[in-house]
This record gives sequence, C-alpha cells and structure tokens, in this order.
Amino acid sequence: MKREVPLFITFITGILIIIALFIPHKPFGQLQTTFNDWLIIVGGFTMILGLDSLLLHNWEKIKRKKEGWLSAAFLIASFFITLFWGFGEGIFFHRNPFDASATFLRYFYTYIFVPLQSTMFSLLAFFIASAAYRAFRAKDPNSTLLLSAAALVMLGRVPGGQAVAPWIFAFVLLLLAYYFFNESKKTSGTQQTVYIILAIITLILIYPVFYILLHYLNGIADWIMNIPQMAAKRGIWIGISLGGIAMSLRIIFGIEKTYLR
Amino acid sequence: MGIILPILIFLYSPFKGVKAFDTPDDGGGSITIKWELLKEDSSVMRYDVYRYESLKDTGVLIGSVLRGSNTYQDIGTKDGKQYWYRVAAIYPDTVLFSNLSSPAVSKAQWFNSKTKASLFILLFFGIVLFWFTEEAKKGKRTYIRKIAGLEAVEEAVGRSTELGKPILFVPGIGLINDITTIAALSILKRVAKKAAEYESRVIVPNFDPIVMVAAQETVKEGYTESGRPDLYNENDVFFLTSDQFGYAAGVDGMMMREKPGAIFLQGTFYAEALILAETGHSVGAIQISGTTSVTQLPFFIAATDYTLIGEEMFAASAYLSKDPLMLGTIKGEDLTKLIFIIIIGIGVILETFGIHIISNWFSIF
Amino acid sequence: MSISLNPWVWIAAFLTLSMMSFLYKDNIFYKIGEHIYVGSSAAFMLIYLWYFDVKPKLIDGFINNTGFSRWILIIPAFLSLLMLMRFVRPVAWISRWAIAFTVGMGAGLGITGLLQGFLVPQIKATILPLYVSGHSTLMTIYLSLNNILLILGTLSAIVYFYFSKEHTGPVKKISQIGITFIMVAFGASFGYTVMARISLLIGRVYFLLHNWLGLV
Amino acid sequence: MREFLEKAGNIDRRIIYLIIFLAVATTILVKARFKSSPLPEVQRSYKIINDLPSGSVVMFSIDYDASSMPELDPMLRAMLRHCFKKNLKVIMLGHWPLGLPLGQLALDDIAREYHKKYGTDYVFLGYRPGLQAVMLNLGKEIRSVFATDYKGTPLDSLPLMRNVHNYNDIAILVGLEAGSVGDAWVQFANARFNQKIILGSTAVITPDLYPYLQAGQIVGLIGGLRGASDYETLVEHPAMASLGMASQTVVHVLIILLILLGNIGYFATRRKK
Repeated sequence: MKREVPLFITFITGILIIIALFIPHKPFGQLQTTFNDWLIIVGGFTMILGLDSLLLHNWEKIKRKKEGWLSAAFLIASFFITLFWGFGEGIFFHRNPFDASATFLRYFYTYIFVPLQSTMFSLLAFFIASAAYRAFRAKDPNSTLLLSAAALVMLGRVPGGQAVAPWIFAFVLLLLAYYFFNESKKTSGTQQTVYIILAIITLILIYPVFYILLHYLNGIADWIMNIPQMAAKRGIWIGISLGGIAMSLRIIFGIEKTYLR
Repeated sequence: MGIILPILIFLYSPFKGVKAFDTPDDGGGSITIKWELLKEDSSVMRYDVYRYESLKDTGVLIGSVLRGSNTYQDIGTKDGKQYWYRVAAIYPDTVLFSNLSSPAVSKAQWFNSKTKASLFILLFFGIVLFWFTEEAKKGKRTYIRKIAGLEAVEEAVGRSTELGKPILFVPGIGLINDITTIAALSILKRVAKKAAEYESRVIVPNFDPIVMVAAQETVKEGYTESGRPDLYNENDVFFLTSDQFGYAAGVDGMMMREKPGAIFLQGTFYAEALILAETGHSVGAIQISGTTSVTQLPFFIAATDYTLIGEEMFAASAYLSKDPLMLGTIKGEDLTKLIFIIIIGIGVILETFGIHIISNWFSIF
Repeated sequence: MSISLNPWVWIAAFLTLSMMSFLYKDNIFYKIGEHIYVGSSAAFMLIYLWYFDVKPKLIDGFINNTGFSRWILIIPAFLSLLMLMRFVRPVAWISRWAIAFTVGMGAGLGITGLLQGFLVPQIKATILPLYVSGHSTLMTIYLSLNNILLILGTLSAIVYFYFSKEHTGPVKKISQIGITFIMVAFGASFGYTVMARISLLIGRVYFLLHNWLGLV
Repeated sequence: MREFLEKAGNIDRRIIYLIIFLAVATTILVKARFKSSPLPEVQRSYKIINDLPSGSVVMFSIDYDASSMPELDPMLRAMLRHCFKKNLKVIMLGHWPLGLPLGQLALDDIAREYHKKYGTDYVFLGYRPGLQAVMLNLGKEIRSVFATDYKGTPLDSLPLMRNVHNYNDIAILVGLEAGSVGDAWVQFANARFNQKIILGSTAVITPDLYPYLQAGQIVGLIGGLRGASDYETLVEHPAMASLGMASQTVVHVLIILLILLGNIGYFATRRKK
C-alpha cells in the first residue's frame, strides 16, 4: 500500500496527461488545464509544510541560543510582520493587499521587498565580471574560442563598442606577435623559424582584423548568436529532450522512484 | 443590422471567398472562418466577423481581427448546430460586407493530427526503451562513457571530509514536478550515501516544500543504505523561501557561515545560478554543478569545477546507480539519437533537392 | 536635488547597502538584510499564493461554479489535505499520494512539453537545404555555409551526448567538433547576458545616487 | 614588471567588484554621455506627443514589474516629463498589479517637479483584473470598470475625468510593456477602437513589436534602455537611461580589459613554469 498506491497514481496521472496531448476530444482535451489548476492549489497548501520547517528551524536556534540566534529572531519577526501586514489589510480593511491603494503594496512591497530583490539580482553585475576575469583564459583552442566569442558579442551589443573593439583586438594581436617573437629567441632551428613566421603572420593580420571589426562588428556578433550559438543550443536541446522523455518514462513506469523513498 | 442591406452591398462587392469549417484537431466548440484578403488590405482598419444562427437571423458580431489576418476562430459554437458567417471589412469611412459562408458544424476530433510526429517518436522511443530494458533483464551489460562531473562526486565528498567541513547540496528552484529536480534528487542520494560513509554532514536548503520533503526522505535513505541512519539529522534538510533571490540570499549566507568543503548545485536554476556559483567559489569549495537550463550553463561552466551539461544530468541516476534497467534506457536514448541523425541527414539531402516530405512531416502547425 | 527626507527611501537605501556589503565580506548588515529578506519573502509568497492562486482557483471556483466543475474541486482539496497529513506522524506516509500526483503531472508534462515544444520543432528547424541561392555568388556561398554550419553544429553536439559508446576514432572527432560549437555558444550567450546584468546594477546605483542622496 | 604581470592574473575579486561599482557610479556622477542620434521610431513617438494640442489626454499603462524597472522606469519618467512640459493631462492604469506602485511613484515625482495637481492634471486609476474586459470597456465607458480612482474617489469628482469617457477622449495611449499585454492593447484598443498607441518595451520583447509599427497598428515604438536614453535626449533631460548607456559601454570595455589582463598574467606565469 505504502509503495504501490503512489506508483499507481503517478502512472495514471502521467498517462492521462500524455493522452490529452493526442486526443482533443472530451474528456481528455481539458485534462491538462484541469490538472494544472489542481497542481496550483496543492502547491499553495504545501507552502504550510515549508513554513513549518523554516519557523521551527529558526525557533530552535533562538531557544538554544545557538550561533546566529539573533539573526533567526530577525527572520521570524520579519516573517510575522509581513504576514500580519498582508493578511491584516485583507481582514481588517477588506481590501486586497495587492491593490494600488493598499499600504502593503505601496510601502512593504515598494520600499522593502523590491530593494532587497533587485539588489540581490544586481549583484550579478559584479559576479559576471569576476567570473569572466577568472574563467576566460586562453588555455587551449576551445577556451580561446569561448572567450573570443564572448568578447565579440559583448562589444557588439553596446554603443561605441564598434569603435573600441578594433583597438583591443589589434593590441591583442600585437601582444601575440611579441610573445611569438620572444619564444623564437629561446629556441633554434626549424622551431625558431616557425615562431618567427607566426609572429610575422600575426603582425600582418592586424590590419584586416582592424578593418573588419571597425565595419562589421555588429554583424559578426549577430552571426555568432544566430549560427554557431543556435546550432549548439539545438544539439543540447535535442539531447535534453530525449533524456527528459526517457527520464519521464522511467518515472511513469516506476523504474525511477528516488522521490518516493 | 438587417440582412437586405448587406446583400445589396454584396452584389457589388469584391469581397468574396469566405469559408467556414469545423476547426480541425480540437475538442469541439469551435468553427474557423477564413477569407481571401482584400487587395486594398492595407487601408482596411479591421475585419469584423458576424455569426448567423439561421438564414433569417440578423447576425451577431462575434469578434474582429487586425488587417493582414484572414482567419478567425469562433470558439463559442455548440457542436452539431449549423452556423453561417459573414465578414465585414471596416474602412475609416465605409464598410464592405462579404458573401455569407455556407453552413458549418463544429465537432470534436479524436486525434490531433498536429501531433503525429510526436506520437510516432514517442511510440518508437517507447518500444526501443522497452526492448533495451528487456535485454538488460536478460543480463546484457551496457557500456557507459565516463562523465567527469559524476566521477568527481566521490572526490568532492572525500576532500570535504578531510577538511572537516560539511557538504552543501543546492537542489535549485525547480518544483518537484520538474523532472530535472528529480534527476537532482538521485544525485543527492549518492552524495548522502558517500557522506554517511565518511561520517560527513550534508546540508540541503530548499526552495520548494515538496522537494524538501522528498529530499529529507532521499537523504535518510542514503544514510540508511550506508548503515548509518543514526547520523541523519532532519534539521539539515530544511526550507528557506520560495522567492528566487531570497533563496539565493539565504544560500549565500549559509555558504559564508558554514564554509562547506564541497558544493553541489544540481537542478533547475535561473539568474541566481551565477550568484550561488561565484559565492561558492569565493569560499574555496570544490563545486559540481548541473542543470538543464541552457541559458545558465555558460555561468556554471565558467564558475564551477565540474558541470553536468543538460542530458548528462538525466543520465546521472543510471550512471550512479549502475542499475541495469536504467542503463538500458540510456542505450535506447543513444539508438534514438542515431536514428534522428539519419533522419535529419536524409531530410537535409531531400530538402537540398527541393523535396519537403520529411520537414513537412515534422510540422506542428 | 538634495538628500531624500522620505524615511521609506532611507529604509530602502539601508537594505540596498546591506545586501551589497556582502561583496566585501559577510557582516552584521548583510546578516540583517538576508534574514529580513528570507523571512519576509516567505510570508510574501504565502500571501501572494493565497490571493493569486488558492483563493481564485479553489475558494472562488467553489463559490462561482456549479455542478460538475464545482464538486470536482473536492479532489484538489483532498490532495491538499493529504499533503498536510505529513504533520500527523502515524499517517505521514499518506502524503506520498499527493506527491505522486504532482510527480505524475511533471512526468506527463515533461514528455508532452519536450516532444511538442522542443524535440519536434528543433528537428524540423535543423532540416535545412545545403544550398541556398542568394542575390550574388558571394551571398549564395554565405547563406549555404550558414546552413551547413547549423546542421554540422547541431549534429556534432548530439554526438557529444552519446553515452553508450566510447569516444574514439570518428566518434571522438565529431564529438570534439560538437564541443567546439558548444564552447562558442557558451561564450556568446555569456557575452550576450552581460548587458542585462549591468542594467540591474545601474538601476540600483541610480537609486542610491538620485533617489536617496540626490546627487544627480 | 614580472611581478606586476603575475599579479595581473590574480587580482582579488573584491578589487574587481570595486572597479565595476566605481565605473558605474562615476559615469553616473560625472554624467558621462556618448553621443548617438535617436532611433527614427523614437523620434516619431516624440513628435506625435509633441504635436498634441495642450490639454489633450495621454493614458499610460504600466504593464511591467520591478524586474524590468531599470529599462522601463526611465522611459516612463522621460515621457511623463514630456507630457507635463507640454501641459498634457495624464491618466495612469496598469495590468501588472505588482508594477503599479512603481508607476505611481514616478507619476507623483514628476508631477511634483512640474507643480501639477492631482485630479486636474493627472489621475491614477490603478488595476482591475480581467485584461480584455478592461480594454473593451474603455471603448464604451471608462466608469464601467473604474467607477473610482485608486483611492476610491468617484471619477466625476475629478475635474480631469469629467470629460473622459472612452478612447475618443484619449489622444494617445502609451503602453509600457514587459510581456504580452502590448499585443492585447493593439488587438483591442487599436483594432476595435482605432486608438493611437505608442509602445515602450524591454529589449527582450522589442523585436516582437516591430511588425505592429510597420503595419501602422502602433504609431511609435521605444525599445529598451537605448530607446529610453533616446527619449531622454529628445526631452533634453538626460537621466538614468542616458547615463546608463554610458555606463554600459564603460563596464563592457572594462570587463574585456580585465579578461585581457587576466590572460597576460596567465601567460606570464605559465612561461615561468
């Protein structure tokens, strides 16, 4: 009972949803929307389980004066203040707390919730910079491609990028030529010749690269997004689709049941 | 509006070709009305569609569409009843009525023909999977290539234990009905099992209460399988908040204070992916990430040590459990991929010569 | 402009700076901000779910509907009740029935969504002609090359995800091409996202300098 | 030199954070701006509002929330400035309940700046559920959906609203969009009632709205932070968007330079090994 009934419920629900895709006729056609509504309702109620965990977890900390008990007190206090503010508005003032005139929306949401949320979101600006700095190293051909694609698309998106990009890339090529030239001094024979030739090629490339970027950077950035980027994403998506369908079938037929243990 | 005037106008009208028919591939209750666009469509403001329940009826305005479109779906019909339609092209200063359509009756269909490709793929895929699981039952072994991110699980747990630090497992912000989350839970089980062997602590902060319940059971099961149910502490698998960035703020704080030695970011992630991964990196933890959210993969690749890319996550439960039945399904996936590559190959060649059979077959519209 | 005199703006500025202080290191201000955020957002989500999901779908649905669509709502109400049975230790296992329903939904939607929403359209989009004629020879070469690259990139990326075969010989070669495409894709989408992220920071900094301090 | 190069590959992340923060803050503080000529569709939108006779009514619809604020809030403020400067009347409503307080904040701010009076020069209606019903009823009688403003004042007690009944009394509708509400405005307000519409949108959805502009179903389109900065340029009041565009370029170039520095450091240390 404890194991079979849930497996059966999963099986039936999953199969009905699949059938609903192929058969528009009643009663199958509307099943998906109906089930979705039910899911939303059940999801609302499960929040109570979560709150029980959150509050108990922090209450324990306060009771035992464990490390961070003061923060836990802040958490519980702000939870209840918000809760009473929101529902209080509904119960005592008979208006939806999400009404334009509701103090909950005008003060709590605008001056407390939004600043917290958007500040946390804005930290991404810092993290995206530090991640790029740390991870984009030209260790091998693939990582070189990765960072070049990133640089081209980044510069192609901002006003003035087209004017700056040629100089940056010309500078990189110059550095590269210097690097090859320096290496050539340490070696001898054919290897030395190869390095010198490489240095010369890099130097020659500076002009065409400069010219192309100055005139076509935006087009190049769009091309990278539309062709190679799109191709790889499609491949990844086809893989995810197959893997996901197989995973779903394993769940429906009860082969995969980690979630029930 | 009477019917005489429209008919009079119609006699001189160039607006013809209105057809009404049962909307295909639906559950009934809908008729599609289609007309030929007027030559001077660009000076039309909109098209109004009128419905007539009988030929004597005066007609009811049921809706309108913008210029440039030549179809309208009446979604308020009763199945089995006859309806007639007329379209009026509205100009800034005048109105042009079309012919009255021939009667149409709506009904429900038993098969949605737009899904034929899906049905075929699903049936084929189902049979292949069934076949390979049967083979597996007979004892046939499946080879599976190394997946670096999964090989590293043990190393990460071990190193974290050596440093005497806990392990943090972040199951993302997907709900339990997200299959990626379920894939993440099977990785969690492996982590819990290893952690129990090393007598390490696993912390799991949650975004969704049901995922929390499932994670509690999963961790308990993992500890039990390793013979250390005594080490399991339900307070280590807890709920934070269902707000995306509130969750990120909470997990970030936890990373700074608990200083985990290993961090697993497994599941569905959106913008918070990089916030978590960069903070995790800054506390010096070894990080193994995995997600099927393609937009977040670049950030995981950049900021974490190992990343399970898309499908690799779904293969994880088979890979880690070494369960022959599950491995069989992996083999089925691969065969299907091969077939797709062949179909795409043939399709491309035909397409080059202007034959669209295969690409049309995959049309969903 | 001068510094704001609105106390609410000061609260918002305090919270903004508290959350940002995290970048330097964990500190008392971040701890306060973080715990206020976690606590209040949990309550906020509860209020939100009540007013936008549970109340309209269950309560209002029950009041406004009649007949079948009214009484069928007993099922989700019952499932919700089962979920809450988790608090009653002896029958806690019965909550699995409700979990099983949600998982079944997820698995079913996983299949239908992935098939119809991704797999079939992506395959169709990959079936492209190898030769496309343009206005000029150069254009023809450019367009045809684009299609060839799209097909090659997609197929080689699929091969990279081949699990049951050792990646040696031609399979290895193709999957390496796949990896190259994937790397370019990751670099490009990383670069593409930067702008949106910087916009968010600009918004916050502008709030501090303009709305709060009144410097600009 | 060697030491410097090695350090270049190993900058503390906090220094990077500081650099980014300072770059954004200083470009805003010194009001750095890069010249660019406004996009034609933004110029068109500007001209349409500019040519309205004073006293005309402009209706703003707030169809976004906090997460699209950096792009759409500056747009809203620039357009409100324009309206009040030209002595136009403003009515505000919206279809994203969580975004409305943000719209109201902007409205109150700009109105104060131009010494405008609530009720006579501008009115805030708020939100009513049922997007379609609201849009269609605005075609007949606004009072059938908004009997009162957000505070509960009957519309007829507001001088501005006395002569406003339906779309005929609204010169321009400005929809600020982060999702699909804009499509509905075109579908219902323009197609049914021939309402003139200008849409402002986030960069993400702008490409989807271009066809409406080409077909003449909307009269103007303002897209993303760039569009907002263009509008600020046109009303000659550069604010967040204009400053933001400059910060964008500076930060993008900075990140590229950081990547470059990191690689120089990487190669310098690798050679030593």
